[in-house]
Amino acid sequence: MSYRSSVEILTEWDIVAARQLGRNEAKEVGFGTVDQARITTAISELARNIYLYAGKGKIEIERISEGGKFGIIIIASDEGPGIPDVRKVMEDGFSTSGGLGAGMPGVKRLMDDFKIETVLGEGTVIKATKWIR
Amino acid sequence: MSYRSSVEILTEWDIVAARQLGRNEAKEVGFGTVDQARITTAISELARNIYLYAGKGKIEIERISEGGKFGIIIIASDEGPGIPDVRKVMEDGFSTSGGLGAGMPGVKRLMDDFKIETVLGEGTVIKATKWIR
Amino acid sequence: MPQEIGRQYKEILRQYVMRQTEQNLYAGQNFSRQLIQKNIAPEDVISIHKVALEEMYPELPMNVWHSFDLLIEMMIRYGLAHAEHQSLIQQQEEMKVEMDLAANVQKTLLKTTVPELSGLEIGLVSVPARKMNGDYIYFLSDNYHNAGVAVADVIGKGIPAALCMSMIKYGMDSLQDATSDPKKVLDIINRIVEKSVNDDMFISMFYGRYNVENSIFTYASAGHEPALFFDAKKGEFSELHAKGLLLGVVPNVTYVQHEVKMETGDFVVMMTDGVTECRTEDGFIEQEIIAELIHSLHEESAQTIVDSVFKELEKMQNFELRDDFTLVIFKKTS
Amino acid sequence: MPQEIGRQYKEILRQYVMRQTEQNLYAGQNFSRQLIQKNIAPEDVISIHKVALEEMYPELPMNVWHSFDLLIEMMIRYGLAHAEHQSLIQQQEEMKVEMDLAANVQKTLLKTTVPELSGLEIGLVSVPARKMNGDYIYFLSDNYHNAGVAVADVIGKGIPAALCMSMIKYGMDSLQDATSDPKKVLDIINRIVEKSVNDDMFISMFYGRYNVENSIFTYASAGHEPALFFDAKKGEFSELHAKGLLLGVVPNVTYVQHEVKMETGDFVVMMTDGVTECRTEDGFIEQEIIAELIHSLHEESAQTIVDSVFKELEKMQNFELRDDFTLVIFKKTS
Ligand SMILES: [Mn+2]
Ligand SMILES: [Mn+2]
Ligand SMILES: [Mn+2]
Ligand SMILES: [Mn+2]
Repeated sequence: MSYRSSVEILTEWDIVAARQLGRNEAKEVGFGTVDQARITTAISELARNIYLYAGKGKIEIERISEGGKFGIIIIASDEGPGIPDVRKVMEDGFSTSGGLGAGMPGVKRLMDDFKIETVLGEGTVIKATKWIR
Repeated sequence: MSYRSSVEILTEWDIVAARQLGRNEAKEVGFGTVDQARITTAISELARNIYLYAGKGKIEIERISEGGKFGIIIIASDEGPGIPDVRKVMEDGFSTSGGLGAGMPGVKRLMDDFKIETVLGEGTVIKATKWIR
Repeated sequence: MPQEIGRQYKEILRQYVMRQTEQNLYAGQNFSRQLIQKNIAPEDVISIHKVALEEMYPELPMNVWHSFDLLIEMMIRYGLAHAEHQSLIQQQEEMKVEMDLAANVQKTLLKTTVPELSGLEIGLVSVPARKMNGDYIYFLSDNYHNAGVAVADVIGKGIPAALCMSMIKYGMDSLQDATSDPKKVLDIINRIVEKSVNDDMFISMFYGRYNVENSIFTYASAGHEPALFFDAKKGEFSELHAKGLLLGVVPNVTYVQHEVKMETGDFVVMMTDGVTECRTEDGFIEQEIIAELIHSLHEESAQTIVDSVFKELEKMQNFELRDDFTLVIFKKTS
Repeated sequence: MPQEIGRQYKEILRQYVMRQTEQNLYAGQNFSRQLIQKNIAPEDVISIHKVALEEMYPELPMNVWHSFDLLIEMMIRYGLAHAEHQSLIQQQEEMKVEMDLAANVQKTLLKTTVPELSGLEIGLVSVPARKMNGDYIYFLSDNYHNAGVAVADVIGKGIPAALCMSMIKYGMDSLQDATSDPKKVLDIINRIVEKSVNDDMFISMFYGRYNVENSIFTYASAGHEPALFFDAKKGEFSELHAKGLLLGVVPNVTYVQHEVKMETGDFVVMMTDGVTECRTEDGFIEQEIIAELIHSLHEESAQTIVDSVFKELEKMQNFELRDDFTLVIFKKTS
């Protein structure tokens, strides 16, 4: 099984802890400075979402490799209310993001692959993957 | 009358000369480094347009002041074919600019004020003004 | 550039240069968020950085400062693209408001009432891929013996399709008779479409009519997706084939109609190609999967079937509809 | 990041640090153009800069390199906005194609033929502020005695307005009679609009009919901009007032009609509020200026007058139309 580490998100400080974990992992896996910053930003967004909308949850980081390629998966999970309209959340809400490129579309852009699973009343699991180029 | 200096645009090298003139003037009038670079970029675009579409023309730089404010006017004039549809040229052609923000809308953004006068078969005069903030 | 920003950034920079912690980077990124919101261009950020660094380390060689001047020059066009983005966002916002309004106008213009006949259940779901729907459903009914439904799809999506749809509506309005034969309906609409639509616009339409007295479903098609017939006794699907030219190609077409006798529990599934051409990353969702899905739901009400099928297919496609999605079920309940 | 880019940038940087010429800055900015086209994010530019500087001046203190790491962090969100911009541009492009197509569909749907009657000149200009026109012109004519024109304006612009217009067209199509009284025309259209349009959509319409036999221009208005009547003998304008409720407010309205006798050289100017509410940075363009402008052109052909007025007003507004602009002139030539 692949190496996995995690941070519980309860307070805003945990966002920083999750970022730290993600940056360290990204560095060790071999990502360059800019990609480390991108992965960290994606974690920031996901952790912030948990903190704001689900109250609590966790960020896990998994190192992955496949056919000589190395990468990282961020898994953000919570037992919050779930997302009623996924299509809407994945739409670029340009005006709501105010050009910050934030939210789920932002995470999708920062990473290579993005999957979302959500059940109303049960929670949400988001998996975002990035490979070293 | 206010101080005015000019550069003829005939070859691509004249674009550099026009930029140089604009940057020097902007510096002397008191613009900061970033605004100097913006004014120079606006001149670049205007001179390039003359070079590409009118064949020849000139860029003049005029220093201006009004009620204690100081600024600069770029005057780009040519005796080219004129612009048949000004509305179209002033529209943001996002896809044609390829996100470079180039063309006349780009010049308008870089400067504070922008005026265009054009007569088919006679030529075009563009005046773009910027004030020190 | 307000001096306050420079002062704040210098403090963040001072902290970070002293201690390279995640918390200081987090502070930096949060600050950059504010800068974007305040419309500070990226070239300004470089300039702020340069000034802060100059104040902290005035002794650094001239070359370093020159290098920053080039970096500012490099950023100017990024700044322009950024400014362009701001105005594009505004345009996008205006467009969104306009499209919402247009979608509303479309809904009012194209509204149709689902007939209520005893012995017949009707289920309907029609979801546009974008704001405006290029699929169109129109019901005709005498509220007693006959229920007719037109399921149409403009080849194309969005606004142009929506404009075309408004034309079909006026054609259908002029019919006002639920007993009209399907072939005749297609005939009339074809003539209207041919007359007023661009040559490059085509519309496919399926027209079906159910008569509760003799339990016969009569149908004709103008180049439309075949309907599915579910035989409850056999527990099997068959396709309701019908040949016919798309609407608007030539002025005079004679459409042919077919009929099928329905027993209790049988139902007809009419749809647009947005249903049959659902696709995931791995390719099209196979027809059989859709048929199996409907099969597994066949004891449910007509509306439950269509709703469940939509939800399932939406999920399979990762919530990205590539085409307008319309599904209508006529189910004989007694 | 291709190494080639780093190598090229390092060369530009080396040149510039050596000699701070405009030509080197120009080279830098042209290079930044290429970077944007290659989808290089702004944070990548900082990183490229840092790497080049490190190679050139490895002896610089650690603090300088740390400072660049913070700068990269600061740029990440600018990079995100930049990436968002790229996809927004693509959406914008798709939207543009769609709008062009929609505008074309609209043109075909709403096409109308300018009547040709001896003794009457008709001039028409109708320019949408955006792609889709929310102003609508429809001519009715028996090509012998009567020429009728409906000038309508949906309160609102763009796509929702365009959808509404399609409805008016079907209403007008159902008339098919150029001898109909203006008040009756408004009556009929009002009923159609009231029935099928959202409560928050209103349409103003002016209907005028000219009879070449008796030279009488008869008109009625549903909350529309008054027309201008030019008396050639006196060389004076007067307004053709007509009261009447906007279309679509209540189902039954009785409109009133008025008439005016025309002499050779007289003309009627019908318009939408896009003409009368032209505005520059300094405020509205005064009515008198428009009247004077038309006056100065009164000896020209009807088409020349409307074209010239449009060009002049477009220029006064710095080529930014705020509303759809429609101007129709009926001029008695003999
Ligand atoms: Mn379609
Ligand atoms: Mn379709
Ligand atoms: Mn309007
Ligand atoms: Mn108007």
